[in-house]
Amino acid sequence: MAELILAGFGGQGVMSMGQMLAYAGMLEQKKVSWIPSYGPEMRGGTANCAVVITDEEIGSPVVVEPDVVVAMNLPSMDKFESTIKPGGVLLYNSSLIDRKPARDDITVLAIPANEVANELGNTRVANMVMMGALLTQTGVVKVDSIHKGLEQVLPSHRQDLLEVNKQAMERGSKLAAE
Amino acid sequence: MAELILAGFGGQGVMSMGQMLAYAGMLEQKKVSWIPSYGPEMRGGTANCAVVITDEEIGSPVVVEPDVVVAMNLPSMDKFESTIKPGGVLLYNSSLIDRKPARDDITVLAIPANEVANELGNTRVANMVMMGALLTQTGVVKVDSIHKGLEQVLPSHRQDLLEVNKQAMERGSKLAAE
Amino acid sequence: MAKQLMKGNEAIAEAAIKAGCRHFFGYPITPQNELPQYMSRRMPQVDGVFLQAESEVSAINMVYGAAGAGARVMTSSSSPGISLKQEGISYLAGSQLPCVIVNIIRGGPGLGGIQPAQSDYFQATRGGGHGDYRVIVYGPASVQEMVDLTMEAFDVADRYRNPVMILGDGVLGQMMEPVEFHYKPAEGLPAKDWATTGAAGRDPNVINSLSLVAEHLEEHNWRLQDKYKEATEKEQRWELYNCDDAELVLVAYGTTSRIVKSAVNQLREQGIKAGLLRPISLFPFPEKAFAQLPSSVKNFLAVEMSAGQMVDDVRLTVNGATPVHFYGRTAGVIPGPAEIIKKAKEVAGGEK
Amino acid sequence: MAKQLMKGNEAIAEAAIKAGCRHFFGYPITPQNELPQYMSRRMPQVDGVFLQAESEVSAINMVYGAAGAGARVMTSSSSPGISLKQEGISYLAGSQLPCVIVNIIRGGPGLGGIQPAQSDYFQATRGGGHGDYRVIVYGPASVQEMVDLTMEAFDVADRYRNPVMILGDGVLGQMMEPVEFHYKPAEGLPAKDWATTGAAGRDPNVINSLSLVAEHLEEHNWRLQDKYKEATEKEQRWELYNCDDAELVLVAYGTTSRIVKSAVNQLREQGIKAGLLRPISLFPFPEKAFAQLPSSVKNFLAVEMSAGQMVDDVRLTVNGATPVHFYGRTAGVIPGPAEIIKKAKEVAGGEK
Amino acid sequence: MPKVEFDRERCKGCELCVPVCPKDIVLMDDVINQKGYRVATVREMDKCIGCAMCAMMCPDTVIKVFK
Amino acid sequence: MPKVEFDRERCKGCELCVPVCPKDIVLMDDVINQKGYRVATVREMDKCIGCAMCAMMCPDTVIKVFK
Amino acid sequence: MNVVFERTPALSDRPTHYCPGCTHGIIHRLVAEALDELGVREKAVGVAPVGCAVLAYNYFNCDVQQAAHGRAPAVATGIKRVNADNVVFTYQGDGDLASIGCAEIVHAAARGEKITTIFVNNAIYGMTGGQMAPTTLEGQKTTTSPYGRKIESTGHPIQVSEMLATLPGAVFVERVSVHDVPNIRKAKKAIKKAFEDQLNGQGFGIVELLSTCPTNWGMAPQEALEWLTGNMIPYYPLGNFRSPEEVE
Amino acid sequence: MNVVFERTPALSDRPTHYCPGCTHGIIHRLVAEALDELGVREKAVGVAPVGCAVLAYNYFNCDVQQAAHGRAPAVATGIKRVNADNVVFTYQGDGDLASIGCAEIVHAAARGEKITTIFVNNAIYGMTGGQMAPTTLEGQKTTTSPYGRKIESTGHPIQVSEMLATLPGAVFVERVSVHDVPNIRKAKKAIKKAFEDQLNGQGFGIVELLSTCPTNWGMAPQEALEWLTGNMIPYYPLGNFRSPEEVE
Ligand SMILES: Cc1ncc(C[n+]2csc(CCOP(=O)(O)OP(=O)(O)O)c2C)c(N)n1
Ligand SMILES: Cc1ncc(C[n+]2csc(CCOP(=O)(O)OP(=O)(O)O)c2C)c(N)n1
Ligand code: SF4
Ligand code: SF4
Ligand code: SF4
Ligand code: SF4
Ligand code: SF4
Ligand code: SF4
Ligand SMILES: [Mg+2]
Ligand SMILES: [Mg+2]
Repeated sequence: MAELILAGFGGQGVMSMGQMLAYAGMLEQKKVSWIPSYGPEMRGGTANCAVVITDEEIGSPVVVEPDVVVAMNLPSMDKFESTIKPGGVLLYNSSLIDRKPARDDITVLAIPANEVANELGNTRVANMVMMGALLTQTGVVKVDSIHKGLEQVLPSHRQDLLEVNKQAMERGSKLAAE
Repeated sequence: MAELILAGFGGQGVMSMGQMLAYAGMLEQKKVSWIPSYGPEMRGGTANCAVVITDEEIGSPVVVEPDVVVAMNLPSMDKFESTIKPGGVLLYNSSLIDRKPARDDITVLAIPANEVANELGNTRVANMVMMGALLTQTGVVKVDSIHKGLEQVLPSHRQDLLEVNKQAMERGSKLAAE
Repeated sequence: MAKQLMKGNEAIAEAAIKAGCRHFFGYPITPQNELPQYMSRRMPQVDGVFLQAESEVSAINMVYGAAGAGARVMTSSSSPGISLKQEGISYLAGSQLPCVIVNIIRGGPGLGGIQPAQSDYFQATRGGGHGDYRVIVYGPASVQEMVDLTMEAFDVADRYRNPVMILGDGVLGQMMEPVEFHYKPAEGLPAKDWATTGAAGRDPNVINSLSLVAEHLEEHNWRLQDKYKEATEKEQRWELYNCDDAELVLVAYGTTSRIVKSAVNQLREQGIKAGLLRPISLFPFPEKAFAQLPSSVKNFLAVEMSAGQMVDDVRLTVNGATPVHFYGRTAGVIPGPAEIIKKAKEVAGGEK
Repeated sequence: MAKQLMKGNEAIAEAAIKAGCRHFFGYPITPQNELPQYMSRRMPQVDGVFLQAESEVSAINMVYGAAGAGARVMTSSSSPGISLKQEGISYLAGSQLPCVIVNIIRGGPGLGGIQPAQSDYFQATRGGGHGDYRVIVYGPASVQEMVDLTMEAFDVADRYRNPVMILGDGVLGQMMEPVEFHYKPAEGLPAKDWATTGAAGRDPNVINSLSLVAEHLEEHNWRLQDKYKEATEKEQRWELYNCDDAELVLVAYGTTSRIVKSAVNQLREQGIKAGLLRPISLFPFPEKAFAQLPSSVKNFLAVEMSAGQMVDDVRLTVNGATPVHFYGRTAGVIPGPAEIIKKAKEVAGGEK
Repeated sequence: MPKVEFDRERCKGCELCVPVCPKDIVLMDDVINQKGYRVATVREMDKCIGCAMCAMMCPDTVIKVFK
Repeated sequence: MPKVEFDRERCKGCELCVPVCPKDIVLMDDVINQKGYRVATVREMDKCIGCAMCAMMCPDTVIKVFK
Repeated sequence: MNVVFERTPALSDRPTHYCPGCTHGIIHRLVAEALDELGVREKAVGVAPVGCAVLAYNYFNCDVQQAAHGRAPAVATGIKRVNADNVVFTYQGDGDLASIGCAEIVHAAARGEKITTIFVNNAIYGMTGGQMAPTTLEGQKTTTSPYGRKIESTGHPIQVSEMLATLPGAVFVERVSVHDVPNIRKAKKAIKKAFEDQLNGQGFGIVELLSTCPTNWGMAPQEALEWLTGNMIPYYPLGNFRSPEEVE
Repeated sequence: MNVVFERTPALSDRPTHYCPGCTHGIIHRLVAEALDELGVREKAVGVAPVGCAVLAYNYFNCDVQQAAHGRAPAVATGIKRVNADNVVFTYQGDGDLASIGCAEIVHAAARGEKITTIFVNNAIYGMTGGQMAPTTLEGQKTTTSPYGRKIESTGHPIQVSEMLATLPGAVFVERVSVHDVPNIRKAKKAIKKAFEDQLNGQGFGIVELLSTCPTNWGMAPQEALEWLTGNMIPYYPLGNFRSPEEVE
């Protein structure tokens, strides 16, 4: 069972990142759930969602103690770092976050997602850089399933974006493997 | 305990007749209740009310099996004749009702209320003619109490009607005593 | 003061005025029209405000505004109109505003009819609106009690900062009985220092039921629940009649209880040890009354002018310790003593 | 058909369309907005009608008109909006019109908050509107179940000529889960020969809830009650989980039941014989499920996202035979497994 | 010859048909119908021109007009 | 000399104050405040005429104007 | 001999429950005649209000839905959106339409909902016993304005037709009266025109009919007609406020 | 050096929750300034709507009641009828006022209720995520008119000021905009005038303010102002529709 929280500014693509993970999990015949936070915090310009991917039936889709947190910006890391299960994983976007996480009972990965994305010529794929790192670090779903999901999710007139998305994932994956 | 139903066309004064009875009962320290029928039948142009006057606490103010029925017109007699308790009393306005009541287990009084009222020069006191007859027949409240009530109820600029009302009651009383 | 002969609807109105109510917002509906009509005549005489709102929805929100401004305020309606007020009532409860709401129930559902009924019991006692709130509900059984409970309702509303409902029916609203008015203002009522009267020389007051943070809203909700517990402790009202040695206790409120009382008398004459437990407060339901009953009680019989609503509260209170039976008429039909007696005998007989 | 990942709100909308619903009338309110928004996109594609009404009051009355005209029709809202619909729902029930109403509950009372809650249980199951009527209520616990029950709701509505309500909450509305759509039209549904489609070659049809003669209205009311009895006989739905040898049965529905299931698993791991009874139909309440429980059950624990509402139905069903306990969070706070386990242990421990 | 027919049991005695008749022939009868209303009628039917003014005015479709 | 003061932590970086300045001296800073917004500022303060157009336009009462 | 006037088939032969001389009866007849003359009785679906006309379903010989108080336009919308071929009309009093149902009528008009509204303005709540309506005239005594309607505290009576005519979706708006035969004829024409516009898919149509309530005005029927002429018409001027021809 | 512009006391110093560039903030300030300039902050009671301005009670430094969606005019009526000395105003969005609260605003205006309504027309439901409002323009895409608003099925946008101006009780009706400084000044003047009329006991006053919703329009704030100018003003012409001077 994996319980993830993905968080960032609105527009950083954390919501769709979560949906892709859930979709991939579904393709792998797992039980999955995705839920956005829709409280007043949304107004602050931050957004987050929780994803559960597991073999058993899913209890609460609302994740309180995540196994994995992806933090795309500082407020997100501030908010969720302390909630991670001991032994869990924190991936953070070191392009926008300059402070180091304080926890020492979790695995921490700093991914310069925006920089990498910019290198690829498309800031919007920063989330896919994170995705690549996440998959490599946690193996929560297969890279292939995400690819299939991408093909499904991208509207036909946007299929040209497939390639850059895949590249972004690869770069992220490498960073995580380092 | 006396349970009465007073019924007639709208405008024949059965509602205020009932209220006067209740008021008089109250003056005599009895428990009293008055309730109008307010159902769709009102639309038909007929109106009726139920009055309970008793020494005990009053259960339902709605009277199903009256001791006394005053019927000021034919539809009212048609409707209520059959509901009277055996041994009860039916007073009917023989000025407007030409059929005879069918029941033989009750006391029946035919009072030509309109004729008498017309003789007194005021059709509107037909109800008080009935009232006089009712009191004499049943003694449910004292004539005096009704007088007091009348004084209270008549607006100051109508106190001149007191006399004709009293006369009407007397005439009704005499008819009942005959 | 001498007794007056008054219609229930008018008596409520006069009682409200005697209790200091100077603001009434309503909308016509049978069988409670005499209430707003009386208010429209009387309010100008006492420098009060009678306003016919454009709808029941508007009326209850005018009540909200006036209550928030610190006034003693009333609205009245009948079943369909009360349904329309549900959002507003939930807001009033949520914002902790005191007011008195009168429901002179008529037969339902839908447009139904205009004859007396008790079929809004669930709506009144469980909150027909959304959220975890309760309204304090009184079910008077005579015109005098309508007067007394209306007066009390204003005090209780102010004490708990919560809406209080007077639940009547067409019979109670339309009937005349002798009444007296004796209002003695309650003591120790909290000052309305929360009212929006203008922030002169103080911080602004806010009337509000919103709280976007669930934890804060929950705290607020538990505070409301505490009030309901306190009311359950302190505000139960009931009458016991002929219960001292009763084997069969009939439970009934309002108009029905009067008929049941007649039935109990007749049952006693026929040698059946019947009694009446008459809830006067419907929320809080008078559980304490049940605790006072003798051990001789073998059966309960709830009698209602509805298809079985209050009986749930009887069952919840008795909790299986004694059989609870039900007899009801609905949609505006008033049960007569005879049918109640018949049912009571069945119940009592069934136990032998 | 392949599985799709869908939000609960959208899944309900698609399920409705699959079940032949071509008319939707609604009004925006969080947290159910995805439902009307989905409808606004999809309805034009299937030659259906999406219409945003000027208010919830208007929406429910548009539903009335469309249902009366014979259409499969839906509306959705969340707590305050559902309160506004109460008069309309009472009319629908009174006029025996089928329709499906969705309430994605949020914290109350009043404006409250937008987080998930279950505090409209009383309103849904007892009728927040006036009169002796009931609405059939389903409480799904997953997106798939929202789909399945929505489809079933249309059939059940048509069969009983009664409104059916889907009771969800913000979690169920907002979450995505994989779903499949399999709608097989129910057989033997009565023809809608009562619908107002124009009196061509037949006597006029009238849709109506009014009956000025109490006796007629009562007859109508008993007919309604008969339908509710039939539904109580036939439409109870529930799930039993780990109940075969349970000593402690937790009772929970909807979102709460999922968390309780996790708690039950953990309790079992800790050696406590816990089970879950999950009502799926909330009205009729699944009394039959309780009859199936083993005699090993020593305690019930109702868990709700409300201050204690469904627990009344548990108490009414159990009727004192076994102790019934309660644990609730309210106003949008979702209970976690840990607190439920703690309470469960208290309850179980208290018995030793 | 034009004429009018009154469905007496429907008549509510409102008298609205009376003043509208251009021939002034509609009047209230002394007869009271079963509902208790004095009913409208026409005495001098031969004067009727079948203009249907009375019928147009009647709220209760009491009047049928022939020509 | 006229001048303006920006309450930076209130600024939401909406840029509405920028085009309204008759002196064209309001611009967006590179600095991001704690809420994550690029904030507005004035560089050539000496050009400010204290007309308060910027302040009038600001939805968030970020700007105080002195003259 | 030919029948030149008799009850039209769209009007059932049930005697109405209306008070003697109440002009609701005339208006019913005009609506029914319009339906028959257009040959649409079998396509017609009426929506009855809550008000004295609540039992209209007994009198119109076509399909009818009885709506909640004030909500007839919403109900009619539901019906029309299901079966666009139906000729859908609401029949509403002034309390029903202008007071509690204000939002529903404004929005049905704003949407240009293809329905026809028969609006019976008798300046009072008839059914509930003569309370003040939004259309009650200044100084008029009712059971909830016992001292006469005061502008200061309750405002001016609402001129519904004038207000709705500001909405482009309301393609036909006309105020008529039924206090005498010539006006009854005009009223009929307006009603028929409104239905025709519906049949042509033009938009929302409303005919406001000034009507009497002898019972609650406390007047004899004929007297009531005179009061209408002398008091209502001056404040509620008769005439067409909008018609599709003008809109186009 | 003198302060020539700063936050007025009637506006609290809490940062608002509004999106960047949302003109709700400007309108708040104008209302607060008007209250202060008239010296009535301590007599003022605001009524907050349900809509993005739901938290207005946090921003106005005066007593405030938060009302149910659309019911602010009724709530304000309740307040004003209790304390006639209070200066009572509602602050409402277009969904709140023109849709669900249509009956309440029409009747408050018709009664000539002595309150002031600040009506923020941004042609959309901001708070709930950009659904269609009664004031959404033809063709405008919203989350519930994904193919653009269609006149045929949803009617023409409602011109609220024009409609309310038909009611004599509405003594002050003006439409203004806040898309630039000159218009902001005019808007302020209108708001102040409306309050003055209330203080003079004249009747009901409403100021309709065209406003932006950059978030749900999917535009940058400046772009949104331009869209407002180019699209809203042509359909919602600015100007005074009624003022007491003219009425007298
Ligand atoms: C929700 C609701 N509120 C109030 C009523 C009571 N009511 C019935 S008819 C009516 C007013 C009728 O007046 P109007 O619409 O003018 O029709 P009229 O009787 O004058 O023809 C009212 C208020 C109701 N049935 N339902
Ligand atoms: C009874 C009810 N219905 C619906 C809602 C949901 N709701 C909240 S705000 C809103 C619309 C707000 O739009 P508008 O009034 O235009 O204000 P804006 O946010 O655009 O300023 C709605 C429908 C609610 N809270 N209560
Ligand atoms: S048809 Fe004409 S002439 Fe004949 S009675 Fe009637 S109104 Fe008079
Ligand atoms: S108008 Fe009709 S109801 Fe009236 S008196 Fe003439 S015939 Fe009779
Ligand atoms: S006060 Fe005027 S000149 Fe100075 S910065 Fe602001 S807009 Fe520019
Ligand atoms: S207008 Fe105000 S909030 Fe916007 S950028 Fe300028 S100072 Fe900042
Ligand atoms: S009460 Fe008035 S409107 Fe109603 S039927 Fe009688 S006269 Fe007509
Ligand atoms: S959603 Fe729109 S109206 Fe609401 S605060 Fe944001 S920009 Fe303003
Ligand atoms: Mg009327
Ligand atoms: Mg808006």
